[in-house]
Amino acid sequence: MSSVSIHALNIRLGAAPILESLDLQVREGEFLVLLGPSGCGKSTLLHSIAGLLDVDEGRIEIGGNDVTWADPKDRGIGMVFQSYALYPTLNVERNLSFGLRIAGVERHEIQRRVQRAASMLQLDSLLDRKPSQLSGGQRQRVAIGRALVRQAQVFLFDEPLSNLDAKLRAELRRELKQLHCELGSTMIYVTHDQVEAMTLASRIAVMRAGRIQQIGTPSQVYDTPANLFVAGFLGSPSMNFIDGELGPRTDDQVSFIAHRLQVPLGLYPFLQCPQPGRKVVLGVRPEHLTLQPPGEASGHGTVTLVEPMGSHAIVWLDDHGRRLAVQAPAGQEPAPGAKVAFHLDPARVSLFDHATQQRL
Amino acid sequence: MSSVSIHALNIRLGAAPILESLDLQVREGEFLVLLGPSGCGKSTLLHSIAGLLDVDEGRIEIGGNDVTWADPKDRGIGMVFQSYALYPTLNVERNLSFGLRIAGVERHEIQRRVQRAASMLQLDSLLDRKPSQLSGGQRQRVAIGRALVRQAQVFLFDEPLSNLDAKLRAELRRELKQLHCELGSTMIYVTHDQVEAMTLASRIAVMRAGRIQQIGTPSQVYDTPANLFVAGFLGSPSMNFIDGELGPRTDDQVSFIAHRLQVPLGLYPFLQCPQPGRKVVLGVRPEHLTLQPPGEASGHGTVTLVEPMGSHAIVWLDDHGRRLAVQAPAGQEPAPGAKVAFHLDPARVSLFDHATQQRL
Amino acid sequence: QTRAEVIHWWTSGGESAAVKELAAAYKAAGGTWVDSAVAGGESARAAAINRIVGGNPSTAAQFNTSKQFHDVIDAGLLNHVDDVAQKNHWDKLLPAPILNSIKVKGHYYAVPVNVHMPAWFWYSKTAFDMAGIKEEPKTAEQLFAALDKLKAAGVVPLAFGGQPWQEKLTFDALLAHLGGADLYLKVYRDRDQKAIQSEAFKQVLLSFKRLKAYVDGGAAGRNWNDATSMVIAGKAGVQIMGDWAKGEFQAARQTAGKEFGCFPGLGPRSPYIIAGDVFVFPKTSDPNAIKAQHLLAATITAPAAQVAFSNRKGSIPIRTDVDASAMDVCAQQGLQVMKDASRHLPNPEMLVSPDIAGVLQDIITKYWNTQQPVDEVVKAIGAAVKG
Amino acid sequence: MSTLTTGLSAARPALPSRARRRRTTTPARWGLYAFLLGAAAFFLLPLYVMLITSVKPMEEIRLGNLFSLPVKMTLEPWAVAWAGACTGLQCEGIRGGFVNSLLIVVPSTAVSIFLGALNGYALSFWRPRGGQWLFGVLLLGAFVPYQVIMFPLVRAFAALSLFGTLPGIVLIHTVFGMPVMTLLFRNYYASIPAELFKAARIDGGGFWRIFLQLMLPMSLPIIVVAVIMQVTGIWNDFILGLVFAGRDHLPMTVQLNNVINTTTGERLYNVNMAATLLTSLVPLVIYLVSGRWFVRGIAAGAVKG
Amino acid sequence: MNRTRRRPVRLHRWAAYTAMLPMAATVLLAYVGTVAWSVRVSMSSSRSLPVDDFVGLAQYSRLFGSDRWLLSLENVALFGVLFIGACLVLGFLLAVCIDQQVAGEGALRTVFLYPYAMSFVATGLIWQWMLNPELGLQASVRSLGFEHFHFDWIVSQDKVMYAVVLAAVWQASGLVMALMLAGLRGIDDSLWKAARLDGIPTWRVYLNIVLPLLGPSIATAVVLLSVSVVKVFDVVVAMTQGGPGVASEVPAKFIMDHLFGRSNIGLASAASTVLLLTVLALLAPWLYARQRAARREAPGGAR
Ligand SMILES: Nc1ncnc2c1ncn2[C@@H]1O[C@H](COP(=O)(O)OP(=O)(O)OP(=O)(O)O)[C@@H](O)[C@H]1O
Ligand SMILES: Nc1ncnc2c1ncn2[C@@H]1O[C@H](COP(=O)(O)OP(=O)(O)OP(=O)(O)O)[C@@H](O)[C@H]1O
Ligand SMILES: [Mg+2]
Ligand SMILES: [Mg+2]
Repeated sequence: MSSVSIHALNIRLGAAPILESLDLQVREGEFLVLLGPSGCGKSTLLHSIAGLLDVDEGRIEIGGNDVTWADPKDRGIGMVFQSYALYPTLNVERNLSFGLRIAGVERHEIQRRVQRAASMLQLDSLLDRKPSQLSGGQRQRVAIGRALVRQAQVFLFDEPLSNLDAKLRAELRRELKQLHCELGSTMIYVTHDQVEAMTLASRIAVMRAGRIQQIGTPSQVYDTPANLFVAGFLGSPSMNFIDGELGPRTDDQVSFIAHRLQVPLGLYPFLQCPQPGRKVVLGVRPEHLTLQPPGEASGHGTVTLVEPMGSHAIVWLDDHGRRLAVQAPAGQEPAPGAKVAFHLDPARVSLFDHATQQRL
Repeated sequence: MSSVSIHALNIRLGAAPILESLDLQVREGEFLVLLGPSGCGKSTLLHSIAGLLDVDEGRIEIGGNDVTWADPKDRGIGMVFQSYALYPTLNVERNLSFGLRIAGVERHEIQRRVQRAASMLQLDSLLDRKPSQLSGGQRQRVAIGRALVRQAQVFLFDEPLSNLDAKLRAELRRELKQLHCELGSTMIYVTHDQVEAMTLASRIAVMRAGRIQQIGTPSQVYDTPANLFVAGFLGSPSMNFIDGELGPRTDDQVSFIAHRLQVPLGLYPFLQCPQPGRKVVLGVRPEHLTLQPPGEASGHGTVTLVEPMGSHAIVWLDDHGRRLAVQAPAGQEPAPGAKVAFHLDPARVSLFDHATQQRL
Repeated sequence: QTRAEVIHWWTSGGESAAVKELAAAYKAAGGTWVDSAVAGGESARAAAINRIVGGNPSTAAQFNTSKQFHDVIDAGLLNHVDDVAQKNHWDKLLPAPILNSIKVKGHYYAVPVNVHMPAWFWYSKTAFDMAGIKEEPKTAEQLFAALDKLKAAGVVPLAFGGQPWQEKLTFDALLAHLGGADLYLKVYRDRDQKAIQSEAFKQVLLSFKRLKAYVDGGAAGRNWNDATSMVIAGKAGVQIMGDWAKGEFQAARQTAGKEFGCFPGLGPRSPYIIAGDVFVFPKTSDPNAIKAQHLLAATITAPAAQVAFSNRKGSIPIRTDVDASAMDVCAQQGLQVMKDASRHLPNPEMLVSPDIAGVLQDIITKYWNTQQPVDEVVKAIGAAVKG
Repeated sequence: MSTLTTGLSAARPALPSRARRRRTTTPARWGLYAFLLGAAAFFLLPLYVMLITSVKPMEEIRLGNLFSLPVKMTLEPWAVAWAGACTGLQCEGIRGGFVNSLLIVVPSTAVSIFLGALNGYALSFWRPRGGQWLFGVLLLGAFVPYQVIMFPLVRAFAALSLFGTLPGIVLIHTVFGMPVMTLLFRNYYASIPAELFKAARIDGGGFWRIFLQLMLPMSLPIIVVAVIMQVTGIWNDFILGLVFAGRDHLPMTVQLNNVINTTTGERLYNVNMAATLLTSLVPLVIYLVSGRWFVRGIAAGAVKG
Repeated sequence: MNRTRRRPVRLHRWAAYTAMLPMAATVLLAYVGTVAWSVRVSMSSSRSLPVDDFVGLAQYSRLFGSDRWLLSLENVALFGVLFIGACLVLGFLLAVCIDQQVAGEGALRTVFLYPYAMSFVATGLIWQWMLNPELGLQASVRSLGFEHFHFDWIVSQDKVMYAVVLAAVWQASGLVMALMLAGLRGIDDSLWKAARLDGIPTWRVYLNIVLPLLGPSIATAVVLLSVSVVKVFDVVVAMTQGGPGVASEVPAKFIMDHLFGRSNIGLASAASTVLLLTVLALLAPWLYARQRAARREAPGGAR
């Protein structure tokens, strides 16, 4: 139940700067999801919060106390390592209980908590295996369990569910959310799974190359991405981007004009006054493109590829050299090669400056 | 370009049987995705195909030759290990090229292939790092690269993309598919990501506790799961299951009857003649439930939770103690607590015997 | 209570038996002998000195009759036994070389235990018979002639162990027997450069090197007793070695005069090199310990103990006024020689410091084993004795 | 050499057992065994000479037929070596020091290995400031012949009243064993994934906990090596035991030395060999049983990637 | 520069500092103190016992005026190179071979290790006998009919060091084997799997992957062997007593001779000081490089 705040954090590994004057405020009891491309510094950030890396510059506070140089064990942290880091000579039960024994927790309390974590993680039958006798996903679960049995102030999860099957992942997601509510701990959670990010996060922070690009609620980040990078990073398949420019103001509204495409922007909440003629990029998510009868069409394209996803399908269109992904309900996909019309929902687009890549 | 076939494979680790008389035929050039819960034996299966594990009983053939006891290097296999197994003392470039050097591939051919793999995996700038200086995702990419530079007959991928961000994952998915088309190699691919499974697979095999439950094309497996386990395992959130029984035959059609719910099964392709009164389980996926105006409703429920997923939302309903997940388009979700009606698409349901759990 | 802890290096079977005689004599005199045996002179001396330094000295400790313990005397770490020496008239009793070693600035700091003569000639009667050698050589010429005959007969003429100390011992034997006592003393005692540069000395060096021709190819590094075994087996003719070699012959059940012969030098006037062992008495003010030290000094030098000890040890007593009848032929011969003080010759270690002795040993061993010209050796020896 | 290298290519530790059985007939495997047996022959030749010498009577030894089997075999040298050979006034063989040797070797080995492991652990994982320098100096100290610095040590031990006591000899072995033990463990810990240490820090593990509960169990193979080294070194030590142990604790090697080392006394080679072989039995037993602790993959499953 | 700010001393390191106290005490008292004492002695005229006069560098000039000392240094250099090289190669090969799940592993390991357990006083004699041309291998082989078989290293001025190396390697390579074996056993099995899949011949894996991974073990072995090189004494004394002549003299024997037999601890201390300085000159750059490498690999002192 502690806030975590990071001020102007700099970390270098070897010669390379990994985190550069990074600022981050995580509120008490918040569930912050960290997103970012592989190698952007997420694990590094978690390690520095945990006190496992020496900070080059900057300050880290947990619960209002400066812990920049405090001992990891004094920070009240539970952590799941991306590489698990299980104790190879201890069996699963011991791996889970190691921290508790150290903390001198009562014997039956230890047993209770280990039991609980084990059953939640479906490890009950594996308690006396050594890590080397477990499958990848089982190891990962032990790593999670080791963090969960601790009643820490702050939990750091580094891709904790990445090697689990979807079903188990969904269950654990729910359990984690529940646990979060129960304990009220602050959680910082790295994941690459969009569903996890969207369902778990109070806020999402998107990182890129050691810097935070945007931080906000899931819907803020998803619906109104702060820049092209964030827009492109979230969502699968990624947002469609269309280069074009702002047209002249007509009827008190500007439009987006591109080759064979015009989108009225009357409903678009500009952050600054739109300058006609400015080069911009329009972004629209596949689910905001719909395949429609030609009457209401925003444009036309040829179907190049259909990817069925079970619950829906992704239809890839070629609109005169522009590649667009459209989400279609399962069972209503056109066949590849078909010429189709599509409709673009003008209320759900994002606009970015072509030069600065920032949201307009 | 070799088929892989496995006959009555038995493998035990320690005392426990891990694979039990497992049969599997993978056709030449096929892209087989292996799905299954954590710890079900997927990695074990791959290791035994690669010849890294001692077979207790059974036979493994690759390209028609019995390789049960052949040396791994003679099987023409490329593999991505779940635990990466990078060579810690070699830098990335060497990790990628080591096998080729040994095979005596020409110097500039090596360079070409390494270049290609590195740029595909976005590792170009990391070529002279040691594995210990890489992030988790970067390591995983090196592991993929090491397999890809080999032009193997059979590729075995053990959760190769699990630690990558969604965007990179989507790109690599596409690249892998392309590579598969180019090389025509047989691929066996373990993943927990449903999108990967659906988009990549020629066929999907679902495993459970060392046995194969169903094998078929993605849509077969997704739409007509062979048993309750498969039905529940695929899809996220999982299929809704409703206990009930078959009603008496009326109008030459039977219906499914449950508490406050009746579904006509006129269109259901029964595998065997339905016996009225039989206890069955009806399965319906969230995307085949729609929130509708009360007129056409199949049932009613109270919204307990709404999970926005970006492109859509999952609405959890409570229908008199039955928990149902419904997929709703983003932006059209009802508020928690609201009473809503839902419609169930009778053409898309699955029926399972309550006792045997097999599809009817 | 006179309890004496004695550090010594007499650990082999015969030596043990000899020590037992001392212990018995000591016990008979009312003392208790506490035995601290440490094999190897260097180890034993190191242990003794470390015990002294550590403040926990033994009652007595063995050294060689030489200058080895003079540093310890200088450091004031030894008790003297003047009382015993005066009472027993050591000055009259003991041979001069021994006295010179144990008496420093008028005080007696050690008690001699025995006399060893390091330069005896041992020969195999079978080998001599085979080579047709009728009698023991009396001159250098006869010696080399005998060696030649042995060689012709197909045996190894000289049984030799190629270890530095054996090489040095052989050289000293030649210096004493071929060069004579005078030259020997001039070189070692007076460090007389003229003597060292003299033709006589050079001849000794050359004769020494001449011996190499009579040595077999496996000599390098050989232990002295392995060389003795060659004589015992009749594979070799002669060995130049100390009187301790007798023990080997005895162990092989050979008797002097029957299977093997011994002679202490060439000719009836040959010098007799005196070496041997002493006990020193580490400093202590504990009156009991001092009493024990005195008692030890007195018992050890008593004639009966001397004979008993030497019979076991293979050495001869430090005094000649003893009953020699129980001794073997070689020992009797030695004791006889000892009676003539003019034939006494101190061993080199009594004349030069251990340090210089070591350097000389290095020079000799190098000379023996390499093609070094004799002039260089002369020069090196000259430089070495200067210190 | 080429047979060797190909010999290796077929065989691997992790080979499936049945596959291995099928491959035992390959020429490569033969090459492997040929090399091992050749090496074993080289190593065993001196032992063979020792053994046959130890059962020959001295007369036969004097004949100098080094490799020939004894004509008249006798076990007496062994009996003499154990219980009859003279080691000074007593002629009770080498058995006298056996208990003393055990009393010295057990605590000395335990303490020196414990401290070495502790130092290595602290240096590898905690890196206290100045630790590397201290270690450098310590390492340098390993090169000092201890005989040279014996005097001040003797004085210091005397001042501490440790000279000539059992704790004294344990301490001196610990002191002289420390450089190598520390080095051994420090370098071993360098190959243990640092993440494990980090995880333990997060779990609240302090210095000692992590050391005792995680690192020591993971150090098994190197502890075996350390035990081999220390047991051998301390068991065979002679000069330190002689100087520091005191009359009442003289180890077996002092007796052994008294049996086999002599300047002007006769040498009973057969007894010497028997005594040497007898003395080395304890280390040999350690070597033989240590194998099961040379465990494979002790850190397996700890980290991914 | 962002590194200039000193890190605050962290409380948690106290345990580490406390644990290092025995080591610090040992270093300061048992090593630094005594070595300083012996350096002091090397500048005195001490003979059997230390005295505290001051003779400057006289002992050193005598030392370097001594043929035997200079020869010792040459010998030990040759010995060191051959001995360390041979032990590493043989030890590594033995470890690798033993690690192939061979039958009788325990017995073989003991066979390779047993020389290490034997006091060299006796085994040196055996080697002396075996290498003796009149008695040992040469004689035996000749008696089998190979009249011209020649193996007389031990009595040859030029080759005696090789004989010493032979016996020393016989004694020490078992320990290197044990060290390497411990290292080999720690290597993750998945590496082997990957390599087998890649079709990499086992010897290449050993050469390119395992060998670098054994770096720390090899470093340990090298230091251990170096220590025994610098201190080599028993082997020489037991086998050759420094001979023939002074052909196999080594520094440690020079030191022991002067320490005990020749009662010149001043010169002995000077010799050991020179040895120590030589070792320092060889060791320091290596330690420094390692430390820098360590700093680079674990940036910011990851903990
Ligand atoms: N050495 C072993 N001894 C006993 N059981 C083992 C051993 N190694 C693995 N297992 C068990 O074998 C089963 C299959 O493991 P495998 O690694 O094949 O699972 P998996 O399907 O790959 O799982 P995941 O998705 O978690 O990677 C697991 O239940 C695991 O606990
Ligand atoms: N020892 C090192 N020396 C130099 N660079 C390093 C070192 N360790 C990591 N890096 C780099 O630091 C960057 C950040 O690594 P980090 O592990 O924090 O990434 P990440 O965001 O967790 O990525 P992933 O999602 O792949 O786990 C990476 O680009 C990595 O290459
Ligand atoms: Mg990471
Ligand atoms: Mg797996």
